[in-house]
Amino acid sequence: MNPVNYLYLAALLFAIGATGVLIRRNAIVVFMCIELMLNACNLAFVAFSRLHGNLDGQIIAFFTMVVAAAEVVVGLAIIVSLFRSRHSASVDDASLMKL
Amino acid sequence: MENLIALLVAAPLLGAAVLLCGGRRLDRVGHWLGTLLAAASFVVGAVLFADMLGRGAEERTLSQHLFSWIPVEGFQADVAFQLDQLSMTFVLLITGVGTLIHIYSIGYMEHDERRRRFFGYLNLFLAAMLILVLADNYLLLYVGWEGVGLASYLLIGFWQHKPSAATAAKKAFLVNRVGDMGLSIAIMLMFTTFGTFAFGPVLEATGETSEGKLTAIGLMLLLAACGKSAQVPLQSWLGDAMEGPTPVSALIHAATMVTAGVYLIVRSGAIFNGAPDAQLVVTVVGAVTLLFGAIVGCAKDDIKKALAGSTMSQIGYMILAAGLGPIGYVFAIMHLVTHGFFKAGLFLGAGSVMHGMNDEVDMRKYGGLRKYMPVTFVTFGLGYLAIIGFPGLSGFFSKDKIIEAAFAKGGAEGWILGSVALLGAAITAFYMTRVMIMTFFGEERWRHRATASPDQPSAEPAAETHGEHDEPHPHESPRSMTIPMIVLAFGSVFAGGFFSIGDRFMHWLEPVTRHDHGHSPLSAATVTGATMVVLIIGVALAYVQYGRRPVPVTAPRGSLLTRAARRDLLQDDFNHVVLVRGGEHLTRSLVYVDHTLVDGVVNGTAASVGGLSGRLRKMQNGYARSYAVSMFGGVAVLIAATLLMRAV
Amino acid sequence: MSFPLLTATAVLPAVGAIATAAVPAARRTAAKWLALLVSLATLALAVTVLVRFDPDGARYQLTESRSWIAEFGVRYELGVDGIGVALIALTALLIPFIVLAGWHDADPLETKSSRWRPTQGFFALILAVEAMVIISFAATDVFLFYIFFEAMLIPMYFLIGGFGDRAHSGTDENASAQRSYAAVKFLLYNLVGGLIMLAAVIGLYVVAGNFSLQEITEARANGTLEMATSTERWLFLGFFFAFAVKAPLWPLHTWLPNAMGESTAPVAVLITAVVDKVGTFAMLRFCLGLFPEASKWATPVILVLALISIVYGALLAVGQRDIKRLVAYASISHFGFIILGIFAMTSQGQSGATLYMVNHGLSTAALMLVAGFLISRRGSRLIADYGGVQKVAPVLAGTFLIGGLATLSLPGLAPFVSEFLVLVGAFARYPVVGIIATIGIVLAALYTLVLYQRTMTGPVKPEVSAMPDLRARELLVVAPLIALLIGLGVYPKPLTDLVNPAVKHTMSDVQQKDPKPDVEAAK
Amino acid sequence: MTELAAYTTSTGEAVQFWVLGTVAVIGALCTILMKKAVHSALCLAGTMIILAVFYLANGAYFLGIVQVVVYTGAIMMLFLFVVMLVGVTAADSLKETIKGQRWLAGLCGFGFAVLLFAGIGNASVNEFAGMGKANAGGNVEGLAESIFTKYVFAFEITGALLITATVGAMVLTHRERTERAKTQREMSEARVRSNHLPPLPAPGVYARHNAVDIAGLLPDGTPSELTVNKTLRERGQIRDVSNEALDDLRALEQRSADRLERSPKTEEASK
Repeated sequence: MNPVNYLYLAALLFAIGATGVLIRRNAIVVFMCIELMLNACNLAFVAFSRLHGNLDGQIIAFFTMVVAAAEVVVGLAIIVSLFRSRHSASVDDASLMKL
Repeated sequence: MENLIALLVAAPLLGAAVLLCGGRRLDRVGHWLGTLLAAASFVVGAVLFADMLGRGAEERTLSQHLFSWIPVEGFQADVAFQLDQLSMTFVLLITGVGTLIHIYSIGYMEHDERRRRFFGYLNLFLAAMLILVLADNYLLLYVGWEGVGLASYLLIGFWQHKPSAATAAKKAFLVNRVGDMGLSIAIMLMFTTFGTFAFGPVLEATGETSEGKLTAIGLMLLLAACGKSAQVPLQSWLGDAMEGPTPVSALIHAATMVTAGVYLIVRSGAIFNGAPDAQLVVTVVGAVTLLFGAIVGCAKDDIKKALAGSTMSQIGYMILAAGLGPIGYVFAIMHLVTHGFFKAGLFLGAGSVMHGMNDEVDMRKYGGLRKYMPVTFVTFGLGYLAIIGFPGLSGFFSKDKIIEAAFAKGGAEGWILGSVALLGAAITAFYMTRVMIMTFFGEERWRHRATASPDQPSAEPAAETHGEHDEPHPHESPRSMTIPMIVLAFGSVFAGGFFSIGDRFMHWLEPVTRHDHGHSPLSAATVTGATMVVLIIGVALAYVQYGRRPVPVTAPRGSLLTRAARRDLLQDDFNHVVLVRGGEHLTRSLVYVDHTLVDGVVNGTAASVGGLSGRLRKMQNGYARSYAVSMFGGVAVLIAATLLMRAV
Repeated sequence: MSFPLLTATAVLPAVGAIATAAVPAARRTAAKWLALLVSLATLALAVTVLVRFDPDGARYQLTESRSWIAEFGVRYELGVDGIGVALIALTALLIPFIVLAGWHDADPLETKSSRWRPTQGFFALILAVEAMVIISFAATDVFLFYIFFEAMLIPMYFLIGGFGDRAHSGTDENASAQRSYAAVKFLLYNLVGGLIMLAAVIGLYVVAGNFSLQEITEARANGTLEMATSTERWLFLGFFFAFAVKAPLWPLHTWLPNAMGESTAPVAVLITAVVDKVGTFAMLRFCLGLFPEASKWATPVILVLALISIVYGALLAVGQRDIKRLVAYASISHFGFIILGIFAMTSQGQSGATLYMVNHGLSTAALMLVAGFLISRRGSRLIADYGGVQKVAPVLAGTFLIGGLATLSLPGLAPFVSEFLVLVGAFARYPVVGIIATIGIVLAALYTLVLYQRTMTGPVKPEVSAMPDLRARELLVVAPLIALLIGLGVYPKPLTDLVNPAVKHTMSDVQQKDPKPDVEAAK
Repeated sequence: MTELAAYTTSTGEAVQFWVLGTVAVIGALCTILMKKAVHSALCLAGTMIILAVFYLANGAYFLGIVQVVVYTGAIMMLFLFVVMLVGVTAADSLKETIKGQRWLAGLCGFGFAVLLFAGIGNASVNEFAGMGKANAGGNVEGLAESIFTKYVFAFEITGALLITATVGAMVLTHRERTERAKTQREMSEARVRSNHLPPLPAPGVYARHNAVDIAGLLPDGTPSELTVNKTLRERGQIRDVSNEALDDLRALEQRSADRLERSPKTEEASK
């Protein structure tokens, strides 16, 4: 099997995650989908590092994880405060862009 | 001397200006002023005539250049007059008859509170007509041409409160406009052909251009003549024009204006000589019209309309003659002048009759008037004899000559035209006798008559003023009216003889119009004999028809031809159906098109833009997710683009 | 530099407009008098321009030139040729009559008392329009011209939308609705045209590098400025479209009947006799001057459109029920004649077109103003509501008739001269076109006489039986116009002398020679 | 182990890839399709673990472990925690509210996948260097070396980022105390004034349940809101027990009656 399949898998997961972001209303699930997309990227990075035979890809993936962690912390905090204020975690409720 | 020419025009023009702008304070003297100026113009004309006689045949032409009218690059129109024998003939006719009719109108229009304006219009007409005949180029002639059209419009519609009069006036102007269109196109053709439209250069240069061009110009001129002289197919306005006051009918629609067409053709002789086809068409138009008018004249019960028909037919003679070329020009003008006399006389007579008969115009309600209005009877009678061409009177000479000339054209055409002219003479005799008998002889049908039949609206408003519909009391008209009639009667008796003896008139006009005696297949005597025969036949028929048996007061149904003739041979109906109705439909549909189509396209665009923006607005629904979709889609598109780029 | 006469002529009414607008509400009459005086003073200045202008001198005279927007080489350049002078004179001449005729049109209605001061605004706007029109007639800088060509729309918009004709059928509400519809339509049509022209103006700058009419024309003439054929044609179309909307040429005409029908008679005169002339004038000066080749290229289409305008406008005039709309459609027909004359590319045609601009201004002014007086008396624009006026108000009827005769271009009245010149000019190059155009003469007679017959003749209608005849003020408006119509009809030489040299220049711009008459051609 | 195949992999890895890959995809799909957030979270966790395995298989041992520890261990727990806060049982309807959104989303997702596939295929990467050389000195050491030398700056920044994130989370979730905290005395006074002198009743005391989310019944059989925890009340997650409780009661009495062979009639009779 050609390890490039890992890339295909990553692409697939990424697409699924993106679709999820678009179709789900629950902010938490949306967030999960974002995580999924990040992971897909990580997989791709790892596969790349294997492709190139050096560790940079893995390091990027590592950084990605860290950033993801930070992002999750903040994001969830936002969700919590949002839930507190309007007793719902639906992103559609926040349709304030339309006046 | 030349400087007097302008005076000819200036006098009546001044009169028109003063009378029309003067306001009410001139009401009392207005008619005298108008008549005076007309007379002044006549005097000037007479002086110039005397002077002209004093000079040799060839240097009789005077010309006066007033000012340059429209000076534009390559286009020089001047206000300049030219007085030659032809113009002089007209000047005398116009101012002479004009003056007489001014005098006549003083009495005739006595009861009209707008008499001042009437005289103003009359003067305006004189001025325009003089410009027409004095102009030395076609553009200035066009000015007079339209000027007389205006004057005729104003005078036909003088009693504007009558819708019929207003309509008739409008009709006259419009039909004339169609003719004017021809004249203006002719002028344009001259300009593009000769680079000028002054009589002199154009008529000299006719040799240098193609016959086709000349034919085109000639036909356009003929169109103009048809409009102004009420020739088929543009004759329909003349009958209605009788709505105007009778003096107007006498002056404009019998003696002068309607003959302008003849003047135009004779004046443009050189062009027609170069275009035989055009000449042929002219003769045909003339022949057709002289029959047409005569037939119509036979059927009309309205005395003025009957006379109008006869005018049409007589002008048909003139046009026919003018179409014959140098053979006929002189006789055309001669007949024009004599016709000016007797037809004006007849109209004035008719006016006088109506004046005495509470403005009744229906001849069936006349009869036996000779003992009540003797002067009118005599003058009218002389006019009658003149027009039917009774030997020795004017009509005899002029018409006879035209018939001869028609035969002299030679060939089949000559025969056809000649016999048509003869036939016309017979019919003329018939309908004029009819008019004569119905009016002055027979039982007095105006007695014990109930009321004016509604289908014959009385032609003049006086009917409303003193229109008690009991028995009229026919009486002779006042002096101011009878004198002009007498003068004209003299003219209609002696003019013809005076002109023809020793071919005076021919020699007088020859320098301008040229003349050649064609080779007539028939001797003059034969023609005259034939004319006499048909004349007698016509008179006899009329006598049998109307003299022997009583004339019914209400018109009998009559034969198909009669009924058609009563309706101007259905020519009006044709116009109405085709032109009027069609035009109305056309305009209405165009208005609709303009509103829906031309305007609709624009409004439609606006509406669609508005709708589109509304639809676009809906896309901004404020949901983060839908924005995200578009973002994502955009990214996808970008990737696709890059891939394509790399693929390519 | 000598005294800037042209600037003064344009600035005076502008200042007058501001002053008039500043008159306090109570002093309505003072505002009227002020406006009248300013317009008369402008007329005096215009007459001095006329006197100072030497027809046989340089092509552009009384020139002024100041730098304005140096970055784009936009200059404040004024200068007049014969055509410009004639039209400036016409404008300055008509405005006093318009002011006088509209003396009472802007008086506040008794019913509603609004705090804004319509009267002052009305006259101020008229003066503003005059100023802008004069500038655009005098501008020899394309950009300068464009600005005022467009700016004109603003006061016109308010004049149409703000001061409607009081004589309207139906309620005030739908009347004001129609009025604003007309005003917006006017604005949109002309804006669209103007924007397209703006694109062309910029394009011209890109190609030519400056906006100066004279420089570009000379450069075109002596071949130093080459333009690609397609470029020239696009630019020409850009300019022509704007002018055709303004002029208005079929099928861009539909704004005119609404605008003229809904606005008061004086404003209608302002539209058709003054503002629209800028369009035809600009065709003559800019389209032919800047893009001679493209003009020749587009001529056939334009002639056809002009012919359609002539016949179509006349036919629709026949079909109208509304007096003012009838006059509007008649004007469309006449503009067709003007454009025909311009693009016939013969000196007769172009002189005729220029004379036509002036004469049409006078004749329409006479007819429309008298119609306005008539309408203000009866309070209705519908022809059917009149009849027999001639009996009760002979002077009014007489003047109306003369105006009508001028409209149908009767010989002896000024319009005949121009119309015949246009016809001859067109005929000389395109005989068929000339012949078709003559149909317009007959139709003109038709709609004029029908209008006169239906309104003035016949039995007197009860509604008009008490109609007063023309008052002194109204007579003061009409009489001079009629005098001018007759005067210029009998002796148009001064005008032609003024115009001919300018026309010669234009003809040389487009490198056209008059077709020789056959006889000389044969020799 | 040291020489991960260059351009192709061992059959074992292939099998593993296909099996686990399928599972991972299914997990991802479930993540986005499950009604309840909890289930999504669990599916996601599964997918992540599988990814960890893949990291290992790709020779990223350190990352594999970190994936398990950090993601599945920490982040997902964080998720579950929040889910608890929002409501475990809260199932959000998958009914689309925005018209056409779902189709568009699906289309975009599919198209995107296709594009990525196309891109990867287009790149035609077959030459895999393999991790052999890179991991020669041990994977962790290798990473550590480059992190602390080459990427040290980025590493420090990341630290700063983490700190900021923490502070930010605290700030966001922190609620400002608006009024002074009540003293014990005040509380007791308030309590006396309120009509609940005794402690609030425990949930489900009289019912057969003792779950926290079931309201206890009052003597007359009606449920009392007071017995349920405030958060659950706010979420509206009280299971209304009254009816079934009453049914149970009736059933019980029926059964006891059967056992004691006591019918209502006889009871009547006995009286």
